[in-house]
Amino acid sequence: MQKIEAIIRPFKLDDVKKALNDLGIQGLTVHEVKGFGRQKGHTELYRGAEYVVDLLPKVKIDVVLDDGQVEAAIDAISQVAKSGKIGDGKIFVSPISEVVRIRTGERGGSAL
Amino acid sequence: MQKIEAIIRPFKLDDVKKALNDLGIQGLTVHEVKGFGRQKGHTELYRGAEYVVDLLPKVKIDVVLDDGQVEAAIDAISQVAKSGKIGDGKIFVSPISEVVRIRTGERGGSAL
Amino acid sequence: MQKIEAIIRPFKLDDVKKALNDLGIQGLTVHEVKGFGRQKGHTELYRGAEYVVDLLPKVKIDVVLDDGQVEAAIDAISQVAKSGKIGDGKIFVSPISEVVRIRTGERGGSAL
Amino acid sequence: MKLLKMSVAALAWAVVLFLLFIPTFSPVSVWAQEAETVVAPEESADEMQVEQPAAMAAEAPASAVPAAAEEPEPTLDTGDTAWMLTSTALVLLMTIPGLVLFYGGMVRKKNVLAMAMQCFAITCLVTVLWMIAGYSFAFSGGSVIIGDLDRTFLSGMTLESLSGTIPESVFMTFQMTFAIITAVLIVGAFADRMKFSALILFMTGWSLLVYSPIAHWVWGGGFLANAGVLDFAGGTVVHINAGVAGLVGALVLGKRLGYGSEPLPPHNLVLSVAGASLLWVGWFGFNAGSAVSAGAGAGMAMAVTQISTATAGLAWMFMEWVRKGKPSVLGIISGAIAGLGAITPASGYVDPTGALCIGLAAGVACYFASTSMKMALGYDDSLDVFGIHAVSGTVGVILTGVFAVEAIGGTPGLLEGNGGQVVTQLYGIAVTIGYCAIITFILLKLVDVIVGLRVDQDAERQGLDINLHGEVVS
Amino acid sequence: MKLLKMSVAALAWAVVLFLLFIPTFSPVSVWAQEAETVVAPEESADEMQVEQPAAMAAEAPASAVPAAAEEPEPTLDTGDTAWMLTSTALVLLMTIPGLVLFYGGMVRKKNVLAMAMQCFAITCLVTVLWMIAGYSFAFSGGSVIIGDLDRTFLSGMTLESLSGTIPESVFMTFQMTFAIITAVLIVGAFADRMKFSALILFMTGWSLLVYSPIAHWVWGGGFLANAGVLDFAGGTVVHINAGVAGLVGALVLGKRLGYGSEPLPPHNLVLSVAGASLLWVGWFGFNAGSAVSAGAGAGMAMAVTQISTATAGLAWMFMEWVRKGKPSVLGIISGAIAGLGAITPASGYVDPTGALCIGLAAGVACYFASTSMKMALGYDDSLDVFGIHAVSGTVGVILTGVFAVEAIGGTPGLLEGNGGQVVTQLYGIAVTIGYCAIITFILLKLVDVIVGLRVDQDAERQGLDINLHGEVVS
Amino acid sequence: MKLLKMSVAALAWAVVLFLLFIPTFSPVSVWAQEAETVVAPEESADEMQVEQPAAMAAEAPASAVPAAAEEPEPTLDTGDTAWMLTSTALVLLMTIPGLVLFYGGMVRKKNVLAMAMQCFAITCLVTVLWMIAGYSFAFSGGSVIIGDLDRTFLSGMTLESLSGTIPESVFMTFQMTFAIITAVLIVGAFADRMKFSALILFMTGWSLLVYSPIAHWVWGGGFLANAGVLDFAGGTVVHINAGVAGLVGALVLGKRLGYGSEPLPPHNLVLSVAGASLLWVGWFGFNAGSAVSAGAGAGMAMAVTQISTATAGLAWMFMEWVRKGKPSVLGIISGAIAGLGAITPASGYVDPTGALCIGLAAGVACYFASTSMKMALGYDDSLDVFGIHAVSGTVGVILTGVFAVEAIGGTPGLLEGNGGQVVTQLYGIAVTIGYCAIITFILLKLVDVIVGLRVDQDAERQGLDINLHGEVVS
Ligand SMILES: Nc1ncnc2c1ncn2[C@@H]1O[C@H](COP(=O)(O)OP(=O)(O)O)[C@@H](O)[C@H]1O
Ligand SMILES: Nc1ncnc2c1ncn2[C@@H]1O[C@H](COP(=O)(O)OP(=O)(O)O)[C@@H](O)[C@H]1O
Ligand SMILES: Nc1ncnc2c1ncn2[C@@H]1O[C@H](COP(=O)(O)OP(=O)(O)O)[C@@H](O)[C@H]1O
Repeated sequence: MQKIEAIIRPFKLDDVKKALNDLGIQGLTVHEVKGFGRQKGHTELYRGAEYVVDLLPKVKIDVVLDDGQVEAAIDAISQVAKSGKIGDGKIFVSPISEVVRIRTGERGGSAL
Repeated sequence: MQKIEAIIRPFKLDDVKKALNDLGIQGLTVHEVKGFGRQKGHTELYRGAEYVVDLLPKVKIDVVLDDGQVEAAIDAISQVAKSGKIGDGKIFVSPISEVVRIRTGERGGSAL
Repeated sequence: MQKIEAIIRPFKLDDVKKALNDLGIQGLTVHEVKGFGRQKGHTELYRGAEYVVDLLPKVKIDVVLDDGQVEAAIDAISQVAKSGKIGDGKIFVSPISEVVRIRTGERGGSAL
Repeated sequence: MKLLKMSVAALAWAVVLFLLFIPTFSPVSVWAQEAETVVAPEESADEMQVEQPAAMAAEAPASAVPAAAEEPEPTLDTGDTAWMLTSTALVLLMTIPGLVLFYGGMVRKKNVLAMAMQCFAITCLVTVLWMIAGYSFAFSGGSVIIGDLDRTFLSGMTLESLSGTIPESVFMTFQMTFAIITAVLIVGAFADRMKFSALILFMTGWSLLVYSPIAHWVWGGGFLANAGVLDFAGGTVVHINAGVAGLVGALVLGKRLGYGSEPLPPHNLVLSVAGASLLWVGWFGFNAGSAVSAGAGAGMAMAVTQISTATAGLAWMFMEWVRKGKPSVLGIISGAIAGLGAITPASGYVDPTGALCIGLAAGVACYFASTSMKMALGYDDSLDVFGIHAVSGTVGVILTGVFAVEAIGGTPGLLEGNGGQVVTQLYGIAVTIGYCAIITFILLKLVDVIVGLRVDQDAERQGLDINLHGEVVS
Repeated sequence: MKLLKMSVAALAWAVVLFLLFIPTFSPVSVWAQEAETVVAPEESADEMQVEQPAAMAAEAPASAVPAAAEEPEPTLDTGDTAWMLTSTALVLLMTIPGLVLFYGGMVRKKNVLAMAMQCFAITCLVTVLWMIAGYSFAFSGGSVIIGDLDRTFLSGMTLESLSGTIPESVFMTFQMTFAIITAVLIVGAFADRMKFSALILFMTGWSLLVYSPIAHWVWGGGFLANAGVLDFAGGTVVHINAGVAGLVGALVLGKRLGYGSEPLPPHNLVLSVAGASLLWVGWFGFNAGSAVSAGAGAGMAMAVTQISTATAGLAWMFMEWVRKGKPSVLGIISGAIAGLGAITPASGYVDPTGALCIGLAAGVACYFASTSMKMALGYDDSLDVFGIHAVSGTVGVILTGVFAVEAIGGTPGLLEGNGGQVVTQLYGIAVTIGYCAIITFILLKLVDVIVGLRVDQDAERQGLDINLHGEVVS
Repeated sequence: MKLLKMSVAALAWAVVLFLLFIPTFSPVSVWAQEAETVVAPEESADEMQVEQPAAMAAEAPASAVPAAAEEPEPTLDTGDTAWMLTSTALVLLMTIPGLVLFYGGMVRKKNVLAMAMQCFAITCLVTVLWMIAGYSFAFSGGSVIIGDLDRTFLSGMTLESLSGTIPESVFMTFQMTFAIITAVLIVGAFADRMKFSALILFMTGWSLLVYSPIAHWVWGGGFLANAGVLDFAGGTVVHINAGVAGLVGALVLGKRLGYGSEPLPPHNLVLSVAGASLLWVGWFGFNAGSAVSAGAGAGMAMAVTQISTATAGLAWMFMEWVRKGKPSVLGIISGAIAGLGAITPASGYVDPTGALCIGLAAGVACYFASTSMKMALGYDDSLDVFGIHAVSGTVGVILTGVFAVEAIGGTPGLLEGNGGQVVTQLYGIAVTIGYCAIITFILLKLVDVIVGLRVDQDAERQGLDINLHGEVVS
């Protein structure tokens, strides 16, 4: 099994969730994170003090899935999360050696 | 070494922490996340607008541990985090290739 | 490619970001987390009720980078994030099998 | 370039104001023709007595309060003045922090500072406009259409000027807080999408060209007062006016991005409950203060305000509970505001039982207007300014004509056999809606031409706080 | 099914109320027997003068304020009326948003909207109940046990009705805000676990059957007033009453899930500090307003209120600092509320030095009651309604008997040689505790039978906001 | 050990206070020598009439308000009393929750409870100090330098004591709220780094040794009043005083960790907007209440307050918009507070047009003082207490001398040909700055020796909330 971590723009979350659901992926976990990258930040100004804020709000989605689903998921995410402007985000894939469903104790693919 | 990521119900956090501590595991890191899965969401209603909220509050615990401790940890977590109802959560295991303790520069198992 | 997860003290974030930037690392993702470990917690007191709070605020930085940059990054982080007191944090390294830049669809090292 | 744009905007603003005002004072204009019919009693420039609101005038003879009836020259009463100073503070409290919190809690977190900014900046802006010209337009006598320029920059308002039994300075400031809150109420309707520069331009025109005239008509001795329209504290001037302007704004600006397709939930209803609470408390100054004295009229106005508000809150809560299965805190506070809006025009005319009925009607009517009706019609009145204020104002103005008690406000209503009052009330409503809608629309279109009304999509998505004001709530 | 359940509940509610009320008016009941001893002076249905609070009556002769002593007919005073209008607004401010914020900040985030809802809904509910019957039961004369039905629906309250030197409408609304806050105070004791439907049913009964009678006994010419119990602004009627009802509620509902085993920390004490601040400010209306006039009595009441509050705040802070090593903001605001509660009954009777002593005693006593004592006894009075309000009320009522100064309130206390006053005060306390505890217990058990008192475990764990009201703070 | 340290601190505190006070009352001291020049009119211990603020005294003869001119014995006026009771509540509202929220929103989240604690604890502390000695030092007559001990523990303040037309108890409490807010204003300057124990010690000394004397000089019949310095509601006593003390504190304590190198942004400006709003509303009590009557003087004071505030808010907003490209909500509220501070000394002396000018000047001056000037000089006045309060106070006191209108406050200003008034005003400013700076510095150094002023680096980094008070906002 593999874990996909997709860092995307916050307002794309609903679309990505729908796209994955359409592939039959039934679970995912969402983190609110801040991202630093090529995308330019903002300037905040408080009286005399000016700050450049280069950590921008992003959403990270973790999905664990069977190896066979990985490419389809990457495609789906890439498609709906893309705006074409800098800052659309990344997808990282890494191996998962075991999955357990706490409720039932099931392991492996059937635990997803 | 391995990393266990356990997604659990928020109110189970204290119990899981205790259970892992009892196994001699001395560190862990906690994320507040939102989970989407089989568990049914809630409906929020604001004047005319009705929203189904299917991203539910969960807690994700990261624990890195020696390979030998993995099974015990999975068992401990599964046991205390289980309520038997849909939404109890998952445990994911993945390989870790290096660990460093920042304070001392120690590496590997002794850094945990 | 590898993923470095560095758990550090929150007020070190700016320094670590700068140190990584100096190595030419152009992106990273930041999580606000709570850490449990050897570092002693605080006591909160609300009227009669006294609580020991042993989950302390930490920041987790995820950086995905080429294998060749890993050691330099570990060194850089270790150096600036270190205060010498218990609770400085950990660095975990794990393998990444694929990277995609959503904006362009690029894969692998050039997607970073 | 920004600077340039701003200068142009400022210039344009001045010009527009100027152009818009010419007809008002030009002798050949339609306005002036209507004004021929005016009788302007006791208008000596030096010792001018500012007109009391029509509502008060109507109430005075009937009320048991020792108000000047035969005495030609009322003197300052410290008790009345104490209450009016307090009332002024209470009405200001309704806007800041009342509306700041009420509206701020209902928007998304990324827009909360922009909302606070709009409320606070309009408070400052309308204060200055009122001092310069707004008060003079509304209350300086003039014709039945508009006041004159006698009180511009408050010239002639001395320590000796009285308005009834209170100093004119207090009356002026009290009325100023009404001008402020009416303008601020509007912004809820098109929250989360307007440019700040556009807002400032629009509100400048709106306050002078819509609020002041209507206030004059109803309270400044204008033609609606003469027609006998009963509006104690602002069902037409404040609530219908703000609600209609809000609706026009929501229609002209269009819907928020994502409206209808994604959740746009309130980010912190604790703020909204606190805000609604301050609105409620401050409304005692609004309604009981509109008696312009600390007597039995003020007392009864406070009592009926409390009763209508509570009843409307419960009415909305139970409607929601029965129809949707859960009573919500957003629901009960919405109902309470509806009850406050509805009792506003009635508060000097009805008794407690009338207030109970008015509250009930307002709670139910505004519930449907802000839920089913809004959904059916499809406009995005973001914080239900129309659904709550215009609807409750309308319900209140009509029911004032129904429940008015002669022994309380001097005028009987339908239930006491004076069915004609309801017709008079409907006339007042129609005039207010018509005038407000047309001028609001024109103003918005003008501002759109000058600076553009709406922020771009990226800014709307990222939030107005960071984009327009360079600040965020962490 | 929900609808069905709700209808049944509504029906049951009506029936219960009806049944409970029969004895009150039935001539064969015990109530009526006691009522034989009543003397009800000047009780002509038409021109009824509502009784002033006993406290006021007691104060009047001694005070230097030009209060009607010989004059048979007091006339309206605009200064007094101005202050009472203001005081009414201030006392309402204590509940909304005062208690909303004070309590809301102390619960966990998942329950904050439910807490706000409880406060706001009870405010609406008690307003309507007070208008319908509560005011009449408390203040319409009747017997020494309970008022009669003369003022139900406020019938007979006209523009001419006076209560002393202020309009009756103002007195009625002022007293209404006391009825509101007393009921709302209670909910802190069993926060985070009660069904909203159960709360509404319970509060309906409690306000009419517990609050109104006790208010009548102490302020409406009832038997505690006749016995000479001194309670200026509500040590018994408000604080002991709410605190005891809260404790009974906490015991009947049982502890919160996790109480004692997991942390249940306040989620946002900034809200609580803001709420406590508004309570403090509003309390000027509560205590100085209880003089029902804008004179020296009100001034002294305000001064002693300020002193007692500050002293109690510091006392709690230093206790905590010495015993636990850190002074906390929750501690100092808790102390301030304790000081406010304790000075409440005393505020028309004591001088500044007395206030200093009362504040000190209240701060220390409530500190121990809300920490060591609560821990030792093991009940879960979630927000320390008993530990702060009942305890400070008791301390205050007793010490009123100790520190009363004849030159201020007309009655000497223990220190001026009138030891018997302390006994009278203890009598007042005992009656209040006993009656309140018994009826509260019965009402809760009844409501438990009708709709059940407590939410289920899942709902409690997930939070009341989403489960009962379908809303969350994001 | 902590206990030991605390006891030592307490002892030291007592000793320091004692030592500091000896000179004040010792006949050989410099103080007393200056005091030789005193004339203390009508000072009979029994029937003492507390001095009205010089401002009021100056205003009385010129004003049209029926204030006692020939009448030797003013009697209690219920209207005036009603307004002053209300004003007292309003000024307390400015501090709690006004400043709690205003300051609390501007600090980082980890320090918000510590900020709230400081505001609330000082409120309690100054209340008790004022009752014990502060009021007596400021207002009990005495010399032109300092009052005497006649009113310590408020002894002799009975129900009969009047201060003009209001009870002395009301005057005392009203002035208490000024003493409170002045002390609390200071803490913004050295937010996020002071030990709480140090703060308590410092504020005890500061309130008695700096605030009370200066209040006496300007309002208690002291030498600045005699010199003819015009300060209606506290430009010197409150704003310059607090601002200078803040700056000295910021310099003595040093910069916050990370100042200049890392972002230290406000964590929640919604709180700050709410706080600024409450400050604005409460300021009506501050300024219009300083008329100590409910007449035309109060009315005009309220009107000019509103106008100056709004103008200054807009001025700051437009400055920022033009210079930085974005108008911020922090900017407009900062400007509004600047406008409030500047109109404070002027509010009984100027007309609306004067207020417009004063507001404009204050908005622009404070904008530069809090941005460019602060950056250039490099001190860390965290929440701009100096940049806003001292600067606006100075602007206001000077411009009072420029815009004073004889027909309003009885004294003409520069524009009416009385150029000398500006010099008198500068004298008042210089004395206030000099005295305040020196004594504040000495007090801070003393406290530093006793308990240390600053928390350690770890505590500052982790946050004061958890470290000093054992609490956090979750
Ligand atoms: N090397 C990396 N490791 C981890 N996260 C990264 C890395 N590079 C980028 N990111 C994440 O991806 C987000 C988008 O990256 P950015 O460089 O701004 O745009 P783009 O992906 O369009 O080139 C960043 O905000 C950050 O959260
Ligand atoms: N494929 C997945 N990848 C990542 N997280 C998942 C996945 N499936 C489920 N989860 C997480 O586990 C939680 C519980 O899953 P759910 O399907 O609701 O219940 P259960 O595990 O009892 O079947 C989800 O809320 C989500 O956070
Ligand atoms: N085994 C572990 N797995 C995951 N995170 C850990 C582990 N051990 C420690 N941590 C994280 O590292 C932080 C620092 O660890 P701690 O034991 O307090 O100090 P130190 O690293 O200096 O020995 C913890 O707060 C926790 O977030």
